Amino acid sequence: MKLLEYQAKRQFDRVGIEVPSGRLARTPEQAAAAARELGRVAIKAQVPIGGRGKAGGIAVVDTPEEAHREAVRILAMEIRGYPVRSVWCETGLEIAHELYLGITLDRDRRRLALILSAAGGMEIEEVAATSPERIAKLWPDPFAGPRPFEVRELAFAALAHAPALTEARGRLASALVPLAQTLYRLAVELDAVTCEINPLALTADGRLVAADGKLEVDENAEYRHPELATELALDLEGEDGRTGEDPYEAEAKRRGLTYVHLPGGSIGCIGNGAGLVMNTLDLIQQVGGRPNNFLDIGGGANAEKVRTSLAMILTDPDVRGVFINIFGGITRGDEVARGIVQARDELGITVPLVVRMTGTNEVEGRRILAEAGIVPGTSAPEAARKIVELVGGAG
Amino acid sequence: MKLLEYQAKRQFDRVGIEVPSGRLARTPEQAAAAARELGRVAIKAQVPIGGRGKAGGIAVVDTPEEAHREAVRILAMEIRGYPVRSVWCETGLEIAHELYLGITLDRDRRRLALILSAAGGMEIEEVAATSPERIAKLWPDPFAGPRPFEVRELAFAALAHAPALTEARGRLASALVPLAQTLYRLAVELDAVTCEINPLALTADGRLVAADGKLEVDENAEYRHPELATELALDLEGEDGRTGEDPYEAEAKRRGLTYVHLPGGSIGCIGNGAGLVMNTLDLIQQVGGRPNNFLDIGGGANAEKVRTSLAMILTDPDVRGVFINIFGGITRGDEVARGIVQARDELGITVPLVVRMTGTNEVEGRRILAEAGIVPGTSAPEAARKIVELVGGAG
Amino acid sequence: MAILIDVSTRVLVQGITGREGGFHTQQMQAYGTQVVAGVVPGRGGGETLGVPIFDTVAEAVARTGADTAFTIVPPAFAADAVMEAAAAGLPLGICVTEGIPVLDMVRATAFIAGTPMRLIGPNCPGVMTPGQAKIGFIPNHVGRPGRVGVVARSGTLTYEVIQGLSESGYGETTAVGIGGDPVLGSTFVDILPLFADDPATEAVVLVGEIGGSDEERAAEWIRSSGFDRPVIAFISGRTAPPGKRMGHAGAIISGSTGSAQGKIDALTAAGAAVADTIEEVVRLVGERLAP
Amino acid sequence: MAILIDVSTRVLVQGITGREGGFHTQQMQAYGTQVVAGVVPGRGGGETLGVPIFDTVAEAVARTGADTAFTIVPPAFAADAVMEAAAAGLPLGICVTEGIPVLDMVRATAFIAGTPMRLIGPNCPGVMTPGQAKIGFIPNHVGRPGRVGVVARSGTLTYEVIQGLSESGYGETTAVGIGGDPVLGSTFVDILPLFADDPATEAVVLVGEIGGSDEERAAEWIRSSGFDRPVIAFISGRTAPPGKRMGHAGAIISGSTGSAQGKIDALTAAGAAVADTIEEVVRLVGERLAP
Repeated sequence: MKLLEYQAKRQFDRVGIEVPSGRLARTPEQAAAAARELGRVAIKAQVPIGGRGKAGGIAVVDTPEEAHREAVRILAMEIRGYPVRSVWCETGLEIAHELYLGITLDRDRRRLALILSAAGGMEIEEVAATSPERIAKLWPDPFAGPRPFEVRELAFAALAHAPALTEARGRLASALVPLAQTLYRLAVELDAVTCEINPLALTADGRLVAADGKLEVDENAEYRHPELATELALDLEGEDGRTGEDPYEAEAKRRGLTYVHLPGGSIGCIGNGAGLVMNTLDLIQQVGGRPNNFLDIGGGANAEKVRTSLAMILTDPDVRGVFINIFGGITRGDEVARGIVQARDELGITVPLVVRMTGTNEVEGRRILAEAGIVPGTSAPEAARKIVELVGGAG
Repeated sequence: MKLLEYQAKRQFDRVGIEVPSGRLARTPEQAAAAARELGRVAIKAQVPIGGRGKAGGIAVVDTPEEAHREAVRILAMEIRGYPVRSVWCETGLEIAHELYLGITLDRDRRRLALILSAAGGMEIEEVAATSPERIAKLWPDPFAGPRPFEVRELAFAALAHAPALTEARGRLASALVPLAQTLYRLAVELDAVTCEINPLALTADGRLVAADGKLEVDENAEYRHPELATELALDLEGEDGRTGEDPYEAEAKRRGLTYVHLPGGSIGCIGNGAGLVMNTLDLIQQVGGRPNNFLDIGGGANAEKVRTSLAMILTDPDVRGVFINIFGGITRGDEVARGIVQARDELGITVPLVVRMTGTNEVEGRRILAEAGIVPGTSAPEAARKIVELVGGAG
Repeated sequence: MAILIDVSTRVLVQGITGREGGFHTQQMQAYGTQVVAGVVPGRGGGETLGVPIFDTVAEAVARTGADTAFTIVPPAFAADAVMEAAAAGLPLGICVTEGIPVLDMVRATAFIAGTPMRLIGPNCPGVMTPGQAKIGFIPNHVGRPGRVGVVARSGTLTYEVIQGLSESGYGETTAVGIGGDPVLGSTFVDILPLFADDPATEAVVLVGEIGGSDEERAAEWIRSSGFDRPVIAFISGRTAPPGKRMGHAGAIISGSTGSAQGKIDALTAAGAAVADTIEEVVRLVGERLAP
Repeated sequence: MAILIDVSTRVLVQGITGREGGFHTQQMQAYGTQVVAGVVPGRGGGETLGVPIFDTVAEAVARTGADTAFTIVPPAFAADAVMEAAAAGLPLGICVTEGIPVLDMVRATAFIAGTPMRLIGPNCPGVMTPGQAKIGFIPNHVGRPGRVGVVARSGTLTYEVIQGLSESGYGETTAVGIGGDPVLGSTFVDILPLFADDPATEAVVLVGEIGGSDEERAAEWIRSSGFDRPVIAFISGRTAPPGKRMGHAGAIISGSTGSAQGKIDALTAAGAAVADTIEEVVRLVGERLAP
């Protein structure tokens, strides 16, 4: 779950990380009012995706009239598929230097990594690739968090590559200690897998200010942060309910399904387990078919979930056949079979259904399917060939 | 720094630990109003010391009139030297069982210990001495705090000795997990060296409620909790400024000195370092003198602190001579000597001063004293004999 | 021979009275796995499926000599259950729970690093040593005692590979589903050395998928350790669109190390044979096994 | 011979530019202690008292080969400084800071338990090996190379004992002030074994005080280890009123283990000679040393 910039900044502000003054505007009038209050501001499109600056989603304005005009323009935009629902109107900063401070999950180390660089801004990834020594990293103890001396070591390592900051490094290191500790505590509190300040602005008068913010919350931990999910949903869905996501994926999310749409494909795909479904897609492609989607019913799905999944897939009229690939482990074949038969009968499915079923309770599952006139296979590659035969190849 | 019961309960309430409803009353009228609002209440004297129940400092009342009458009585009390400044008026609980839950510093393990017993109430210390198996202990990781499974293990161990709670043990263990974690977090947040709920009441309807509370904050960490110190000072000092402490000690605290009064003694004692001062007291006693106080100027004291210390000691007219015992390490002899001479001259001290001075900068220090007519010794036992000779022995 | 579990393994089930816990305990019992204890706080002293229940893992271990924890409890409680099993001194834990918050696993893996436990999972199908024992979800009928070690991230592909190897007659020594989460108790590089120490394992099938760098690190280990048995690898998710989340939290393409091609290249360079399909996996195994 | 520090010890001072840090660095230099580095964040590259300053301990160690940290920084920063020195791999730290919050020391001692560091202090006078080196506050002129080991909680009583032993001609191998706080890096039982391993130490003086159970544990160690040299003990605070706080946070009488008499009894039972005065300490040492 990726928060919007203004939501991330609201979190920063709550825990005491300085952010520029700003107002959220959902209408041009609100943007004009913000400019009236704050003076010169940047009008920034609020979309959960990068590259909005290049796309024209940011404008700096001097007057309320300009603010109104630019807000009209930006609020009408759609950036990489996301309609702009709101703009963040923010005062500018006198920036002396741009740093980078971020926290992200490091799978290999099984810890959060705290990353600091004196080379902040847009090119941080390039810096990381070409001058890795300019990126200082720390993997704090998961229980203690970053200790002051660890942050100082990180700071002196990062600042060693910024001659302009040599004089100020002691003061900066001292200021970075509470900032990094606070950011880390925030990441842990919110179950963030990414929590980033870039640029972290060193202002002309020596303050450290979060000029931009990214916060992504672990989806497995959303249940611990219902307020964030609610807030984000309000912001992403306008009055028209458009979220900027693929409409099929938005619908699937509403139905609680793990679904990825592959527009233009003709074969609907259902399986139990992400690896199996990914492999199902690969198999279809290998024999010349075009999958329409990825749908993982997960482990232990019941008949109802199978029914819902089939109904979901068939909302895309491009789907001309469905491949259901089940290797039961925690999932039980009989449950799946019941769901398939129910769905076919209740939804009046007429496109071909090819079922591959093996694993837990497969005997009972295959009996249920056979009695309903659906002949299941046991080999996935064979079943893939069969569905492609029935639907026709790519194109 | 020991908080009063109501202050501890206010902290419990703030972090979500249930406490009985109550109101603080500094006047009988307020106590009557509390009884009007809450109905049957206990009127409990707020003093930073145990044994108030036996001393008559708690009364249960049914009506506002009774509340008024009992508050008049209790607010006039002095319990073990502490005048009662306020009463806590609290609704009763239907208690099914009394447990004990406490946190305290364990020096040997270098950790906080979390202690749980199903034998809560007044006799917990006796239980600990006679049936230690009924007291379950846990030393949580200082960074992670108590983990749920650790608290469950603690709970099952403690509840194994309470047959009446066998049926409820699963539910109780579940409820104790967040309670113990919250209490531990509170102790860490407040730098508490003792944080205790006794009794922890299991009510007839199955809730766990903190029926009494003790909270003692590490004095070295008071600077991190100025609001607590301020609050406590307000509560201990009434309008007459009486704190219930020894008046000399209260005065010394105001002057920022580490001072313990030993009423009736005739020899004032000053030294640098707690061990040295304790030994000074022992030396005086061994040769038949009676020390009047313990005053540790600490490490690195300057002349001003020495002057303040001498002035403090002489506020007790019983002091008929002063023994100043300095073995300079971080403390410098010249600084101490200057302070002694200044104090004598400015305060017009006439009682005998015996100084023993050795250690860091002793040459310069002894020169300053000698020039001012004070002849310092270098042996502590000899100096002790000399001051006792000058002042006269015990009695 | 086998790795991790065998006929002597004594299993303790955390969550034995849950719907899934009960079902899979029965499946394990049917397979012949020794299930010696269940742990359900507050229900100690009871019994289910012929298995005694205890309030705590420590007590269960003391009373039954259990040596392996099978953790099948809801995600909010799973990390704590794993830590309890580790604190009780169990040398092996297998956690199948899906959906555990990743920072819970960060803390749990840090905790168990200070204990004797080796953790498999979470979000994994478990472990099977055909003919001896299985712990987890792997369907009872797919395995067959044999010559090939299997280590896989995806649960269902683990089943596919086992079935393929069994039907072709090669069979498995032990099959290990390590799980698909970003933070795992054991990754390929933790399991491969166990196969290296098992003389009965004549070849190893490694089933990876997009995301993370576990496959690259496995390739590096194969190369640097001089692992002397054939490795046949399979990487799923090759047609996955970049940046799309594919259900497994870990299966997100991130940088060059996460891509299917990067993994295939790394494994190939380390001398592994990389197959395009499960059928090809089985064929390549057959070509490499001694006749 | 000596324990902990000797003529080869290379000291790094944390807080060298502070008022006290500077003064005591000069005292140590005057005594002949090798002070090789100072650490003051943000002032790396500078120099004071002829000693180079670094931003971090890690850098100071890498550049100067320092092997011992002397920590003399304000209480709010002291625990962190100690951890920094421990993380940098230093085998010995001596922290004299008084007034550190006790939970800071709980965390710091837990942290250094996972590092090579042995910590002396905090709130201690430091360590002196007469004629070789001293770190901390012990006055330069009191020590004299000799035959007796000293370990003491109180700072000033450490000085008294050293002076007494020196003036009587016995002298010291090493004197260690372990400090008076409730949570200490090293207690008597951590230091006594070092004297046991030092052939030059012919007797040990142990100076305890009321509060805590360190003296009782020392008695237990003396008894159970078969320590073969005479121990002369002194316990201060015998006239202290119970329950009164005596300045040292640790010196609060709490239960029977904390009382002066309990400590005296335990030490006597373990075979130690317990003196009533410092003068008697010296006399008892003399009686027990070989002529």
